[in-house]
Amino acid sequence: MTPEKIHDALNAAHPGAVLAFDPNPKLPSIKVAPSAWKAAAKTLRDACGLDYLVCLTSVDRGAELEAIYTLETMGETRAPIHVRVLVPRENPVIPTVEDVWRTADWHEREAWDLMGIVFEGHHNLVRILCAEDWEGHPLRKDYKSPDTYHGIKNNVT
Amino acid sequence: MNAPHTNTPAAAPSSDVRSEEMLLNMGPQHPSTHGVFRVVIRTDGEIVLDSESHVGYLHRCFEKHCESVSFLQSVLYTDRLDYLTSMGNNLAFSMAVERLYPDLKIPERAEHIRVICAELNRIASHLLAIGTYGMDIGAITPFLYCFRDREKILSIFESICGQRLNYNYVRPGGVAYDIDDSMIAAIKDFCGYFRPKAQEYDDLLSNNDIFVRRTANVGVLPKDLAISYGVTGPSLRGSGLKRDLRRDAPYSIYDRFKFDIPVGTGEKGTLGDCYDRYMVRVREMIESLKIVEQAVAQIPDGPFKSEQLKGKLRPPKGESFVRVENSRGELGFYVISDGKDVAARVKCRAPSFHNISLLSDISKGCMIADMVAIIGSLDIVMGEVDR
Amino acid sequence: MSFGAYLQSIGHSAKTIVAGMALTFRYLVRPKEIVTIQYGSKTNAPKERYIPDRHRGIHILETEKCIHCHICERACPVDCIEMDGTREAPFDGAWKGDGCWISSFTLDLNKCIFCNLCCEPCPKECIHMGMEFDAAAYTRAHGVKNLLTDAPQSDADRAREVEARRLIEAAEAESKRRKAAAKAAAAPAAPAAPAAPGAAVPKPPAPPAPPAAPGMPKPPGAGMPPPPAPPKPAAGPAMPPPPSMPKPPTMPKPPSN
Amino acid sequence: MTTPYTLVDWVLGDGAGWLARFIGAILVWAVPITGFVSFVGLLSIWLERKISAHIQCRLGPMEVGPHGALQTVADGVKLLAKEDIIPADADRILFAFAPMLAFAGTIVGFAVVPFGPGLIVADLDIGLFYLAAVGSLEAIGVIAAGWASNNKWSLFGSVRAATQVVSYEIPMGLAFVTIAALAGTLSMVGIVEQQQGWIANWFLFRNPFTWVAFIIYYIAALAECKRAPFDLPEAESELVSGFHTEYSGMRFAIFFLAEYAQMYVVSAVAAVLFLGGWYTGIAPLDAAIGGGTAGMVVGAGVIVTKSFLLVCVQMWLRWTLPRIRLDQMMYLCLKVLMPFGMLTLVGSTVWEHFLPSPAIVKDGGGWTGNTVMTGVVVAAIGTVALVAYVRSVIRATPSLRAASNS
Repeated sequence: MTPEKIHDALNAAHPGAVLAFDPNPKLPSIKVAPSAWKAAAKTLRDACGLDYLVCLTSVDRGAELEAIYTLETMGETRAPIHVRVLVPRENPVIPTVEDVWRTADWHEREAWDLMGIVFEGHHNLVRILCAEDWEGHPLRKDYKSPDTYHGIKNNVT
Repeated sequence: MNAPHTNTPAAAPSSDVRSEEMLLNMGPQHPSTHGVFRVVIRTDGEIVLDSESHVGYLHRCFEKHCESVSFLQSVLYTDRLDYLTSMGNNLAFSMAVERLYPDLKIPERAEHIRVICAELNRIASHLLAIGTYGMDIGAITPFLYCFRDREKILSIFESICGQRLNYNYVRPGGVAYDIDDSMIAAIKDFCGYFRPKAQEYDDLLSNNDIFVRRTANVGVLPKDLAISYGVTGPSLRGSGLKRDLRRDAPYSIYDRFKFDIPVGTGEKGTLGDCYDRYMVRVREMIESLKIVEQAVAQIPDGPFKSEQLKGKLRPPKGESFVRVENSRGELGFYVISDGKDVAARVKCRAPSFHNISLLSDISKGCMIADMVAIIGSLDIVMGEVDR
Repeated sequence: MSFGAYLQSIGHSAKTIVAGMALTFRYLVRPKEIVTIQYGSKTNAPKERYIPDRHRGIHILETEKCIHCHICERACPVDCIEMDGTREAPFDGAWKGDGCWISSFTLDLNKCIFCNLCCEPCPKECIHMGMEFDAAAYTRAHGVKNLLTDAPQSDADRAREVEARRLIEAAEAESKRRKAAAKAAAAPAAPAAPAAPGAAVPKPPAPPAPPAAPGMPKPPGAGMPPPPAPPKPAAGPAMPPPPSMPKPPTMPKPPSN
Repeated sequence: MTTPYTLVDWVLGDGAGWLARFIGAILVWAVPITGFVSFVGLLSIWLERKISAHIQCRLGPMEVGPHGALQTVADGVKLLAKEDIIPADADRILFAFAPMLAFAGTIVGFAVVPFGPGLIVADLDIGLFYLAAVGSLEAIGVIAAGWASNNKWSLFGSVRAATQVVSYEIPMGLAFVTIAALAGTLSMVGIVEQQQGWIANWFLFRNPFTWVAFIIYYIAALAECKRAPFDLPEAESELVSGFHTEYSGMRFAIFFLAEYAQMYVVSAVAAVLFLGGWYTGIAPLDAAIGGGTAGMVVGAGVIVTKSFLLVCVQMWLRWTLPRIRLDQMMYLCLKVLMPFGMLTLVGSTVWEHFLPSPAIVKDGGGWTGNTVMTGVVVAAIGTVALVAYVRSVIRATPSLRAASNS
């Protein structure tokens, strides 16, 4: 399906879910409201055939945190479509899609670990790359690396 | 972990032979986890009932690094992701940066050099995968034969770019140095040398009955599970799905070469078992060799890096997402630039991260020895999983 | 499983095992297939034969070509290069570059990742990656290479750098004062006095003293022109380095230019 | 007085008291055997290193001594000087005792292994039975080691060792019984004596079933020694190092030595049972050498050479084959080796009944119909093997392959 068709299908199934659409052939993207994302994800997988979650990119956009879901059909390859879900920085909560694409499990843990996006309903939302007792979310732009960690001095300036 | 023989409950029937489950820590330091990877296994004797993977021991903040060093300096951090396929990593990141520029032409010669290096690196990586897989199964000699042949590729790379492992060779806009006739001759020599040697691996591993019995019908990965987990590369093709970005979404100049895409056939057992994944790698080496031979034959003269990218790399504001077919699967980079010489965000879509996440699903009910076989057949590189 | 299949599977196993054993036996009895060499003193192969020209080994600096521009220092992704010196005026114990006087040029091999990014942007092509690859050292302090002496940086080197920093500042101040004076003199008078730093050497360099760097002998810079011997190491009696002087807590940062 | 079969008898004569015999046995046997085990260890480890290296296109040790011959000595010195680490939660007494138990379990096997005519510690009437009995003693040491280490991987290794050694006792015993039925004795010396004369008198060539018995014995012996492809108890890619994961320094070295000593024992037993023991297989040569000291020396050389050749085959197998899985190990034992072992026992005795060999005597035996039949079968197998080898050579050599295809 082309990005336009996916956009139309999504719009038809979930009116109001799609906030914006950018058909740029290099990086086609659809912006979806966080509240509608879970239902939209199921539609994308079942109705649009996007059975392959290529990547989940979390981005710090200042006032908002963004999760970019890159989706594709495994059987046929073309430029993948990117679904953007933006949430406010103060309360970054996105419904989980780990039951839609199983690979989202680890990806959401990574996004929580490094960017601090909370995926509501995730069965095991714990840190995956950083240590369990790490503080803060390193990929946020306002992150300050700690001076010491368990007595190990951080001498990186 | 508790001692194996000190956890007896007080009131236990003394007459019967009792067996209880045991929690076993496999890793982070274990010979067969291919890096610092930990699996907690719940076993009943030798049978694995359940397992849980823990990653992150090799986390080096690659993505954070890229936000503090320039684009050119980021390239060499990509070397360390999948350190067995550094050329492919460099290529993916360079292409992601190049795509930020509106109309950038990469010279023909540079494209050919990139393809040659990426494919040679794929052979080297698969050689290591096959060799270590043999070692996981218990045969040590194939490992050394594979390393013998891999060393030849590394020597070629060393003569091309000066390093044997972290090449930092493919850069945005082209490659770092040109290759000369002696290097092309060395590559041609290797192509002639390698074909007959591939038979040796068959004699020692692929056809060996012990090896077949250890890998066939073990760790069966069904196609739908593979898709749901986003598995790519030889592990996906082992499940019978013919998907290869080099053919399906040709990047660079892959559309000019003729090659086959080997897929698993279930020839010795079930479709998608360890043997299929292993055989896909063995056959892919020959296909890569075909690409190398074609690329070497038609390599044109000309510049080896783009004149458009002189000076400091300062891509225009924008975002790009590029994937390449690396030896372990689809390696993607999502690069966001805000017009500075430092990236605003780089996200690495690492194939091994997807491939290893399904371990607990396909290892239920196997034996501990099979666990090793499954991890080996998924061929993970922890540098890429943990980034 | 039928009896025939059972026998067949045993036969198949035996056949494939024999095939593998035949292969290994061929290697066992053909020593000419051996590919390893005896690395080290007994090897007959000179390094040039198995190390290609482009090998990225431990760095070599052609000091006399260096213009002290700090480009390599900035290109380094891991900040392993540190240099200090001046383009203003010579000072005691300086290594002479191209229009500059260098007091230190160190490369921390503990950090270096041998990426070659320092060599590529060098405008004078004076820093190279050499053929040496053996970077082992007993302490981390010995892992720092002094590119001026081609030896591990010693405590004496560090002491000299601290002293040199003071000398550089003094020399720069002196040079600035002279320039200002020359300008002041030139402004009212005829523009006759050339204000060249070379002409304004306050004191001539001390006579050549034996090299103070006690480190290992200079490795042969295989394939590369060896860096010139230090023209004039530090004047010994002027600033005797304490034999066990600890590393200064902070290295004086070179002036950014 | 008959030929003195034991050196102690030879030295002390028949009339010595039990105490003198006991002390004499220690001096004459225990000390030299320990020395011999060390020699076996040194030589086997060097051989293992060189064979593995050459198979793998490597040089192997080259620095210490000519072609690294003394490398093992250097390693032994290093292991002696290493810190003796006992894990904090280990069972200290058992942990320290386990390597000795394993080593002792191996070295008692040397009691009935002849080193030449008259060179045997004790020519027991039940030598073969004794060997089968003590053959699995080492497993007790291994189990103790795995248990005492308080490490789950070690425990896995030791339990695997127990499974494996106990299971493979049975096919090994069947091979023993096959030979015992042919020889009519359980005495090791008696078995060797029956293979005197031409090579056709070796039990290996007695009838086609003894070939199978030899292969069964050899596979079972590999499993008893825990050598690849049966190295499950120490499977380094699965169990880290199995039962000796926690061992280091000299305790580890003792395990190592025990393994190599056992490799020698099983190979020497194979030489005794199937390959004519200390006889060269050329009747006139044996006759020329005769008995006495010369016979002892040459016989010792012959049997040690045969044993080491078999040890080398063990190494060759190890560096070629992958490791089998636990269930496959049991499958091989229970469903392949045991039926074939029983078949061999029955077949061999039936063959002997209908095609009886001439009574084995010391005057050389002869070429009988039995020998001819065996020769035919052996020649057929050999031809097949040769053809297979030539084909594999052709396939591996590009020029030959091209020639055969065109």
